[in-house]
Amino acid sequence: MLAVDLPYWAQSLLRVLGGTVAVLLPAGTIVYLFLFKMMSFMQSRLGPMEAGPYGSMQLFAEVGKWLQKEDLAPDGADKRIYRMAPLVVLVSTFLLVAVVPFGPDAYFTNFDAGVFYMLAVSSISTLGILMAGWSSANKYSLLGGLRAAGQLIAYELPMVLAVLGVVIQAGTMNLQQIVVKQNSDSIFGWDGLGNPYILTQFIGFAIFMIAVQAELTQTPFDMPIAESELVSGYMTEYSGFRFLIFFIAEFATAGVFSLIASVLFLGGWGVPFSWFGWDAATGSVDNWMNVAGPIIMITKMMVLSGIIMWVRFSYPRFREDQLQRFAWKVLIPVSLLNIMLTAILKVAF
Amino acid sequence: MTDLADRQKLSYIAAQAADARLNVELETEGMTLNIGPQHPATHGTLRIIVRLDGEQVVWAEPSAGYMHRGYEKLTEVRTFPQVTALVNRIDWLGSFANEVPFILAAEKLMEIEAPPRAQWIRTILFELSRIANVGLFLGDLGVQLGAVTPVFMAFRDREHVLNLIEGATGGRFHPNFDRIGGLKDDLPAGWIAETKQVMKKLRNFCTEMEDLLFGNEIFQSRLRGIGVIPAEVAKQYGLSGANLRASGVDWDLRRDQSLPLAYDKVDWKVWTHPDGDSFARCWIRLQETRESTLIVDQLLDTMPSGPIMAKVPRIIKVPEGEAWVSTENPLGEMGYYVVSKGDLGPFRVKIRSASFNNISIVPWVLRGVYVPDVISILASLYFILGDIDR
Amino acid sequence: MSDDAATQELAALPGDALREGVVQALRDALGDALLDSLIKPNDDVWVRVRTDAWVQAGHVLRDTVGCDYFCFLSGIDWMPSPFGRGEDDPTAPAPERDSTIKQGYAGGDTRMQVFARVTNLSKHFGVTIKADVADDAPAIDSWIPVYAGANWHERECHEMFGIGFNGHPDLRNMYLPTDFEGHPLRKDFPLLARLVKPWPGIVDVEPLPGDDAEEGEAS
Amino acid sequence: MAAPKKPQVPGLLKGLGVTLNTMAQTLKPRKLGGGSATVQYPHEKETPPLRARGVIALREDNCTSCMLCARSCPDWCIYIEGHKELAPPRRAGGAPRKVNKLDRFDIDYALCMYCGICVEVCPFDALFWSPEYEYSEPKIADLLHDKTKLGEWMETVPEAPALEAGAEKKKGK
Repeated sequence: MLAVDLPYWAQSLLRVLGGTVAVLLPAGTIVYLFLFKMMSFMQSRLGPMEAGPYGSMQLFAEVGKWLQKEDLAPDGADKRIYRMAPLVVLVSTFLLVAVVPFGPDAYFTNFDAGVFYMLAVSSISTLGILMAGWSSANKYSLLGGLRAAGQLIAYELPMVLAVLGVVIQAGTMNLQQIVVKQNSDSIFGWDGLGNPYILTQFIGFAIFMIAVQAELTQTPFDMPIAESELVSGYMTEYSGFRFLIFFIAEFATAGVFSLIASVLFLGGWGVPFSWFGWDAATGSVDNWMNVAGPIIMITKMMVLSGIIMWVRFSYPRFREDQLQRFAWKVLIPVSLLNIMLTAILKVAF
Repeated sequence: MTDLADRQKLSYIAAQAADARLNVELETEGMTLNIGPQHPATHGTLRIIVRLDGEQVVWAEPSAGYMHRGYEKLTEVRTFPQVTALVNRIDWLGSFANEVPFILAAEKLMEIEAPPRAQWIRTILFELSRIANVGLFLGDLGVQLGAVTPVFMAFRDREHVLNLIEGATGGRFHPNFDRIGGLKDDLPAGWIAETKQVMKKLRNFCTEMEDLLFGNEIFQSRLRGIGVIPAEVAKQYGLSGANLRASGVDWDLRRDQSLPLAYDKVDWKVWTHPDGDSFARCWIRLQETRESTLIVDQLLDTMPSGPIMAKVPRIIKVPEGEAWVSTENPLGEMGYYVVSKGDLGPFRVKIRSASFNNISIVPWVLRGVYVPDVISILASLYFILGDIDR
Repeated sequence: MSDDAATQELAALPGDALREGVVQALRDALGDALLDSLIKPNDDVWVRVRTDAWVQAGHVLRDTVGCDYFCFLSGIDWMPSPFGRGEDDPTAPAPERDSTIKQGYAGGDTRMQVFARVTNLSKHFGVTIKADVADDAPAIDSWIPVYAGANWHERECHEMFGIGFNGHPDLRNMYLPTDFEGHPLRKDFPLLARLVKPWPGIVDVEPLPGDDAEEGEAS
Repeated sequence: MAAPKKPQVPGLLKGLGVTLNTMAQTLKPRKLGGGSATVQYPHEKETPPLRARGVIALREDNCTSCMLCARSCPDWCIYIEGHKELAPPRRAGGAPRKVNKLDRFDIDYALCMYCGICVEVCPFDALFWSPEYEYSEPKIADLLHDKTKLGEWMETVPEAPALEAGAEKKKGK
């Protein structure tokens, strides 16, 4: 359906470039806009102002600094594992972005088990974090790694269950289909807004966002990092570009999860199809949506990751046992209830 | 409130007991963790050696002395005015408050008393240093618990107080403004009006902290029922200040002794809390900061006019004798036991600093808690390294 | 809501009768182990007990007198410092220094003493209690059974004065390195910072040529 | 004033409100009473109060090298050397006076703890506090400043501020 037919190699190249941009651009924007600026404003200061206008080049300065630093590994570390760990974390991010649809034709892959794939791939980062914590030969890192493993696995579950509600309602596990469904459905016959699942699946959305917060190890769920207790936990021993990779992965994953949340709950790249008279069944979406879609997605992602960061800057952190209790005793039962409710309503209507 | 705290305490204890049982069954090996000397939670160089079973502390021992400056020895080679410049470095966040008990002890030995205006200004500056100190505590508390924003707000509003202290004394951190017999100088013009403005900002800051931290459910669940110190234990270990009052002991040296300071001229209240847990300690400090702003406001309104210096000889020789004066400093009871032999300088000064006692309870209170609680309990006990090591 | 337990009325500040009561209670319990006492009107009370009655005196203070708040414990070396303040002119002959040992309030017989302070929080008064420690082997019983908080204070006193505390579980150094030699707060321990550098206050004004009788304006 | 048992708004939302408020306050233009609490240091500077103890300035002519400051310094960081000189008499026809002339007046700011005792004891008004604070050095040894440097700082010494109402009239500096 693309306007021009590209040879396979060009498509591959485009995909790789697009994937890199889709990971790095949100990461950079989130770091600059939220970590540097919003956080500073919330703390009555201006943040970086020297590098570039309003400090906009600060990130490049930081990356340059990190690249110059020596790549250290502790003496007792399991060096091969230690060096691999950050890459594993970053790989998970890249794999995640592969299923995110940015427009009617602007996607990297489009397959039917998209939701399933996304949930499976997102837990690869747990492995990387555990590897980093274990191989660092540092007690703080070990504690951080173990905390991370426990936490990420605990919060995987409410995330899966929250997404399940969406899957039931949409009747598909294809992310592209979910987007189309949200934009072409109607709320009680009124299709002016489509049917973004944030309205019908609000509980699911809330649980998903809480789980995302935990998966990203952002405050109030940042015990694996916990700089005031564990001195950055599993990242303690890393320096130079390996630390940079962790850093990128943290914020890139925040961006990708925001993208996924906007796909699942906010209608993704689409605008309500009724506005332009598109037909979901035949897929007669105008081609310009391939350009507008990514912009819409990025906007939605910014809002969501802004909220993630806002919460991060405002809250203190939980204790490990409180966090586990919260996951198992509150989030999972609530999300199970949500699934039941969705299923009943789905059958009823 | 108490039933909530009780419930949390009980579930916490039950969880700990369950963990302990499991660990005995599994015969897990312990791990020794050095928290510090360079660690963000020790704001300074305190080292805490903890023996861990999983994340649970089996045994903990603070190891101080990384910053020992030997002030008690240094005072012996200095004259009385020189000692004043030295002692305000003990608790560097509330430095003016460190000078006052020493000066009062010397005045007691010389049997002179500062004129009323000097007493008023002393009291005001004393309370300002309390606000500067405890205000930073409130922000730092957030950092220890993982909230990054409060500390910047604390620094922002503490800056106003430091500016006031600097405006009056010339020193932001180390005023060295107190003299035997009075003060170095009177207040500069416009200071009173500015102080009133700042006190309003500080009350606003307290409200902000209440909203941002103390009302936060996560914050409460982290602190309530954690690190409970019963009153008897607190007294045995000589805990003082907010730590003691949080255990329900109604004891405040500003009220409970007669010193030539202006505390008995104002209407204020000593806050106590029955729980004795970390939350109580932090909560008391918040209330006291607000109370301090009110004290300062009242004192500014009633400031008498007159001289600020009593008649003292040009070269100060303190008569032979011994004197003990302690005051309610930001961290707790800070006292000097001054022995003079009629010389230019003191013969021996025993510095009783609050943090030394407050931290000596750490091995007792840290047993059986989790690693994150180590940090929150330490933060709530509130110590300044210079005040431990002197 | 018990959070804001209100302040009670200002408790009456202590009178000297209360302090006399303290001395009396100690005398009743200890007999002649109470060696000396001093009450400064409207100020404070000092008592000195025999070395072997130190722990017993602590119990009396805590249980009978009601001073259950432990304030501090420390030592004092009554020997005048042989070094002065380090403000001597190295070119001039060393000044004569009085080296007679003269103890402070409540007297004493030895060079070093241990003293502590405990407070009665309900009646608002404190007691300073002293005890001599022998010159040759300074040691005294530990106060930990009476006041648990004495632990760190005794460790500090041990390393700073070399006073032993019998029954203390853990007399490690608190501040100093483990293999540090000497006891810094003893008066015969020199403060090197003041000895290695000449005092800059020594008058260094060159007189006019041919005017060598001139003294500096030092006074 | 006590923390309410059941807050009307959940504390979590209130916390978000506080940070949002602060952000709005920071983004508000300076003119409207907003702005950040920080200043961009090398571009704009805060003026320290008049009494700020920034650096000690020396008026060399007033110094009689009486050594009082060097003696009262707790850190022993003032080094003075001088020599005697004949100065023209004050009144016409009088005998020439013997005055102490300063050869060296060094303050080691690496040792100085800014207590101000020297300024206070100086009987001849030769030492002053200046709020100047930008004199950091890359090497610690360079912090030993001599009398020319100390003399240059005399320009930055402000007039003593007026006193608050109710203060006793004071003579001297």
